[in-house]
Amino acid sequence: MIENIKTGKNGFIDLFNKFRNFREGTLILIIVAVCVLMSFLSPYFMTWANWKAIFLSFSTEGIVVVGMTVMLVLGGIDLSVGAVMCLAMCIGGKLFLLGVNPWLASLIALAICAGIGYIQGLLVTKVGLVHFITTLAFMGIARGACFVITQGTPLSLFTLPQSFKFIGQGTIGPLPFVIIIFLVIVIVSDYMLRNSTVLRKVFYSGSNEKAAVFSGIRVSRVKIGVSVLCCTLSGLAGIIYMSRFGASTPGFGVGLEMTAISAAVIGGASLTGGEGTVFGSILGAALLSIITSSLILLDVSVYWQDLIKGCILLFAVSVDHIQHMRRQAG
Amino acid sequence: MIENIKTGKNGFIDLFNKFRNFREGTLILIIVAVCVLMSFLSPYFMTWANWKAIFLSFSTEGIVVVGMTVMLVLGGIDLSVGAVMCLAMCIGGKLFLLGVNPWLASLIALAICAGIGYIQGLLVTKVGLVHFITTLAFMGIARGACFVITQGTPLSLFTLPQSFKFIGQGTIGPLPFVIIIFLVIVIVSDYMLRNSTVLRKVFYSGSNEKAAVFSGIRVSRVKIGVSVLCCTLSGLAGIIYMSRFGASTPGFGVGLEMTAISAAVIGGASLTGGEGTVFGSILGAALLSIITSSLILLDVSVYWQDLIKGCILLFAVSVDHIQHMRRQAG
Amino acid sequence: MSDYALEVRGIVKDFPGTRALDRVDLTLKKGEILALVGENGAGKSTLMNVIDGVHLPDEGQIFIDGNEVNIRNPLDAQKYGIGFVHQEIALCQHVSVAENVFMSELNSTDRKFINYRDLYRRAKKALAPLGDIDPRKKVSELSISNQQIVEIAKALSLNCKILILDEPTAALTESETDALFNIMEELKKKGISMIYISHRMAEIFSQCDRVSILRDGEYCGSLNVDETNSREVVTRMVGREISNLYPAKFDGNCIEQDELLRVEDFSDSKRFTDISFTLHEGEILGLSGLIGAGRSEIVKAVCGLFPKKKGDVYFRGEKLDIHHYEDAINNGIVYLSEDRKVEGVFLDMSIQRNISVLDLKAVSVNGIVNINKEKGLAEEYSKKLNVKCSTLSQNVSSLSGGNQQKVLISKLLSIKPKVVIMDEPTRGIDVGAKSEIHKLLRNLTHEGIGVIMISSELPELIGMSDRVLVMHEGESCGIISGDDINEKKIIHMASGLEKVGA
Amino acid sequence: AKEEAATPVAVAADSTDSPFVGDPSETYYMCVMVSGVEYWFPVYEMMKQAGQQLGVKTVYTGTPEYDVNKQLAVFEQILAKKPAGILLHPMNPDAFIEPINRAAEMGIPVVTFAADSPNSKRVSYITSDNVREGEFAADAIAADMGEKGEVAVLENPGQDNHDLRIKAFINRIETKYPDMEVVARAATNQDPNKAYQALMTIAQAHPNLGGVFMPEASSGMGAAQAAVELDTGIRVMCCDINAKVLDMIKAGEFFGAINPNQGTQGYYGMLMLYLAAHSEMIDPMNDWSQAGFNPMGMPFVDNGLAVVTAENADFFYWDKYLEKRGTKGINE
Ligand SMILES: Nc1ncnc2c1ncn2[C@@H]1O[C@H](COP(=O)(O)OP(=O)(O)OP(=O)(O)O)[C@@H](O)[C@H]1O
Ligand SMILES: Nc1ncnc2c1ncn2[C@@H]1O[C@H](COP(=O)(O)OP(=O)(O)OP(=O)(O)O)[C@@H](O)[C@H]1O
Ligand SMILES: [Mg+2]
Ligand SMILES: [Mg+2]
Repeated sequence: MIENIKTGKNGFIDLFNKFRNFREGTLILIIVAVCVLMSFLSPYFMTWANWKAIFLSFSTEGIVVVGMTVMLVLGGIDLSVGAVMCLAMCIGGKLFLLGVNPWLASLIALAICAGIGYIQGLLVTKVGLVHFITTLAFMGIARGACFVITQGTPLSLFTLPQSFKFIGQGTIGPLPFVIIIFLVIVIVSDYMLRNSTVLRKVFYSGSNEKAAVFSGIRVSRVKIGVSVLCCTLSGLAGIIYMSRFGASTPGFGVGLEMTAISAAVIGGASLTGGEGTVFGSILGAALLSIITSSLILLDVSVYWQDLIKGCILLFAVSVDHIQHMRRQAG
Repeated sequence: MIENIKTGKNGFIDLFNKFRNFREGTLILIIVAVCVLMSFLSPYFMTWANWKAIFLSFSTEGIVVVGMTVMLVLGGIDLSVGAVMCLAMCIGGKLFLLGVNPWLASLIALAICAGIGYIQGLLVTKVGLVHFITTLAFMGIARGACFVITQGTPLSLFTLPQSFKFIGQGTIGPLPFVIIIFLVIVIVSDYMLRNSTVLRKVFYSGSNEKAAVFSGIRVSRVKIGVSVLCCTLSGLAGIIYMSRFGASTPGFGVGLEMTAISAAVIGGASLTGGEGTVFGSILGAALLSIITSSLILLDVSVYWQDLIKGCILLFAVSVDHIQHMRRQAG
Repeated sequence: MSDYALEVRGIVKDFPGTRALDRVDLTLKKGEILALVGENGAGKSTLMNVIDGVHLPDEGQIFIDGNEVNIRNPLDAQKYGIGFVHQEIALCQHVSVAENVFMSELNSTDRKFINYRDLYRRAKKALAPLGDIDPRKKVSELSISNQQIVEIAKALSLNCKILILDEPTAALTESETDALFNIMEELKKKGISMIYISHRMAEIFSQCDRVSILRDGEYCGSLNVDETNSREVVTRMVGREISNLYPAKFDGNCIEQDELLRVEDFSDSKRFTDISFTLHEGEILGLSGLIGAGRSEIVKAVCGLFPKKKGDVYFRGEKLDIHHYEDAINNGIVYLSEDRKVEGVFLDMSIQRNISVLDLKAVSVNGIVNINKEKGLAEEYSKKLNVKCSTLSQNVSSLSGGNQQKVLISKLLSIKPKVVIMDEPTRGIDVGAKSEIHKLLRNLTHEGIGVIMISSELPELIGMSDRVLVMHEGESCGIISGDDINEKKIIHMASGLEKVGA
Repeated sequence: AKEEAATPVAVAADSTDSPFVGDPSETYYMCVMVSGVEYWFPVYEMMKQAGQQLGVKTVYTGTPEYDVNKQLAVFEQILAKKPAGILLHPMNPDAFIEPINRAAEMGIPVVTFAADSPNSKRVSYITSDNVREGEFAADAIAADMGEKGEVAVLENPGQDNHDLRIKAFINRIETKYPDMEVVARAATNQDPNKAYQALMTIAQAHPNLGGVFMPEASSGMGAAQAAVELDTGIRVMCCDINAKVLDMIKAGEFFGAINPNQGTQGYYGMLMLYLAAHSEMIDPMNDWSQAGFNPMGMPFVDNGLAVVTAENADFFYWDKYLEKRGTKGINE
């Protein structure tokens, strides 16, 4: 236990100096702090099983968070992620039950999601609607479609082939395959969002749309592209869930949009566009998951959980923000 | 029936010319159009009873929408309205069961809501957190408090005195008292938001904070004031529900924030601040309610309702937006 | 009771990376117009922001009528009778012109409700001397020049004792500028003291009594206008001699050069009709006209930034179909907007990202932006226009107005364009840098590049252009060259009284 | 449990300490979603009692959200604590197959209640028959309406047991009562206000609506309020109960409710968990030892249900019940 403290403390200080002047630094420190604290409060917290549970609980949603982050950087917002995710799940499941090969079914589902994104993009760029309303409407449309497809009752995909179930349930060594997919997507997209020429245009468009136009950036294309990306990633998450749960539940993913947006905003994304990193958003998602499961691990009375969670969240973001301001001041 | 068409048509044309160049005009026309259509499709639609139902269904939420509108004009957002509304309901109910006079109990509940608004305001202005995160945290805190207070089971306030029940259930002449409260609040607040020197500052701060500061406006005060207003109105709605349903349900008003924001945005409010009118937002709320009850009235399958609702919404806002652009162009 | 309306002593203001103000003293006599000059980034705006309570100084004192005052925010400043026309237009775009003009008053009034009819009436009156603007209009519907007028009227509405004007004429046309000067005369007669910031020496010597000079955040003395000349002032503020001569024009007849760009009968619905002109290699073509002549619109249309009904563009004789600005850029045609803040800079992004944006491919290696390349590019051009900044990774929002303009010009030149179209290129740029840019433009033409220049500053236009296309209400009044290029003729044509070679 | 299982007789013979007294270190978890909802409380109350009687520890846990994902995470965390057994309400049947099976392999028995995961290796499933609940409601309303007239339903589409109840109700009306018709269906998703609006509207389209049924109590409150204001004698009936519903039932403003007798779910659930965890106690005449399944073979238990009316309403108040029992509910 004593050693535990030591390593904890040391690691803490090291990290602190290391991350002082780097946007996500504080968030990481906060998460580390929570973990250190928890490892004292509960012997189960630092177990591999627990961490696997935590990771599993946000890895698939994490894929949605990635899409949402790009959307927020653009200065848009996507309220339809949860519904679109569920739609992919339902279309894929339904097609499979109709005898379509599950892989093909999934591709079709993804294509449809991409299509939805494309239509959203057109409505935003050509008609000129705001993202909020457009995606709000599609939230209803997609969700409705789920109920129509499933007739309101979950489709049981018990007969899914093992090969397909592997996506959601398989493990490579100790690691669940889901987590691997998640990590790959996060690392790639984080790098791309920071460095790729194409995604850089998202920052310009989000920072000052008019100036972007006056710099020869085809903002409409960028917008359409981001909508497609966001919806496709949501669809992918849906497919993964379908494989993991072996079921298509029409009510699945309700409220996911809020979770995703919150994660991104906690991670430093701005609702007015131009700011945000995938890494930060994922840290935000992680923080939320860790808090939730910590409270459960401590057997905190269910009545108090929401309340305490809210307070911790408030504390965390305040610290992060104040640190951020300090950094900027120099 | 034939006459029905005539008056319908005429009214339509008259309105059309009348409202051509006035922001809420198109929205009104759309609503009228829906109503005309419905009056053909269902003989029950144009009945007083049905309209009473529709009004009742959105009048109390409408009070929350008012607060949300002001918040959006300021360029902020309040995700805690639903939870705060529920909190007022629970605090009021609990105090009453503890023997406090219901009127006093309500006042205390309102005071607490105002207090929450004040704290939110401080966090936004002094610490510098964004509204989104602050109110998100309070959404959890307030909701948690509801569960702690009620221990998770709805409080039955069956013994509320008639005088108090009157707020939510009484009628004056043919009009339910709720609707009267609602209309008063809407008319007053709409007028104030357009003309009062105090509330105009909300527009200035929301449109260009820098310009407002340069003009000597104490933006922090404005922000705090708006947060207090928004939370207090939510609280008021909670008290009204408490009186109407004679119960305090800890899970009440979940997702209300989205409904309120949607209504406001449909009504022309902008998430980036500086734009929006109470009247428009209420029209937005009305449109949503009318669509919902129309679909029920037409016995549309529950599975199709969301889908159709989404499409209608999309169509409506597109028409509205295109008209709006036309107006600005010419 | 001192005879100074305003006095500041030892003001120090530090920003991360820069000391903007270093123990600055400044005195403003009652009823005088004091010119404040200095290079871009010298600290003029910062000093004014300190006086107005927008920034709090790190050290130093402020005296008004001899008494030390503590100004913590603009509201305090107002109470002390200070009015401020900001360099960067700061208006509420969604709100009516009238409310913008009287915002401060509406803020401090005890009246519960706004009487709009009265407000509009008074706004109309307040705006009348400066220009004809409908007080009911939303600010977002106004052109920048009109927005600048609103900004000025707003400050005047305070009927203050001390009025600060930070480059008010940068976005104004001749006529509007004159209107402003008349008003300043009036105010002066009323004993109101003014601080007037400008980079235009002519204005300073015609309007001001004294001139105080800032260099690199340090105060280096004041001169009485009638005891000095622009040469001395400029030398003091730049620290070296500046030849305010314009570079030599194209020798010989540029029309004989190969045609670079040909625009044939461009028309849109209302802003311009049947405009045709050709631009030759090595030529600087001036575009002149009164505000609203549609100069910006026509060149925007050429670049695919403004819708057109009909008209063709030929580059080196072959037809281009330009649907997006992207197409124009790919053909080496670039445009500098007149609206720096809205159509120009990405305020919350770094300098180097602002410069590299036009052609990201150039700084990318197979789809990934190469930070070093990007930095290199930015360094090269920010040096060329010597942008005053602490690092290239600082946000453009932290640059002075003029330096932001320089960043934009760097951005244009960074892609080695063939046709450069500049709308008010030297707006807000100091004398030294201005002549630098003039030389730069001329040097570009020596490399066979063609330049189209729009400027509301006639002397500049006349000094630089080989030929001038004069427009009146969207129609061309012909092209003049050689000795025809003079104020009288241009103004004559611009007001639609004369057409040439039509 | 293996080597003990080898000598079951010995255990039985040693009567000084009965096998029905467990080890205080044994912990049994109850795992639900939307854990703040009162439906679970009576379940846990009885689970706790059974646990105390058996001398073992019980813990109430779950996720506040309505989210499979989160509930799965909670389940995993419970497993991490190596409990003696888990009483589970799986939000989604198939999502829990793999985790439940894993628990089985770890020797942790799982009993499902109120909702099942049929394809998993859970040792047993206890519930009140959702279908019967729907049919009971149909019969009760029909009887009171003289087996003729119009009725409506308010749904919470997407939640399994709720959908079952609705389907059963509609089916019963259509098959058993030719003179009755389900004239309207609306989704109210457990929102009293939506239910209020829905019934108000339905009542316009169907002026002589005789009754309305909904599968949960939240909508019940709203619908009943609407019925009261409409005052056209609409019979409001729902499944599950809460204080407000009970008060209205007593006041005759609410036709009736079906209560799925949760308490027994908890009690028998706990007993079955205990037996499954101490399977050495049981040695039925079958191939369990060879096939390796748990000899505590009780695949399905129907714990019955109760129809709540003005007469018996008083017995269903949670707070009075707690008072009577003098416990701290789920907080212990
Ligand atoms: N917010 C800020 N953060 C960091 N540096 C700043 C900030 N504002 C101004 N500066 C720096 O302070 C110095 C003075 O800026 P200022 O705007 O006062 O110059 P100026 O004299 O007004 O120039 P111009 O004539 O171009 O307007 C500049 O070097 C600028 O980069
Ligand atoms: N965003 C706008 N909305 C409405 N009118 C505009 C807008 N921008 C410019 N105008 C008007 O269009 C006309 C042409 O615009 P502009 O003033 O830019 O012409 P210009 O000849 O380029 O003059 P300037 O010297 O200002 O560039 C003017 O009457 C101007 O007021
Ligand atoms: Mg300046
Ligand atoms: Mg122009």
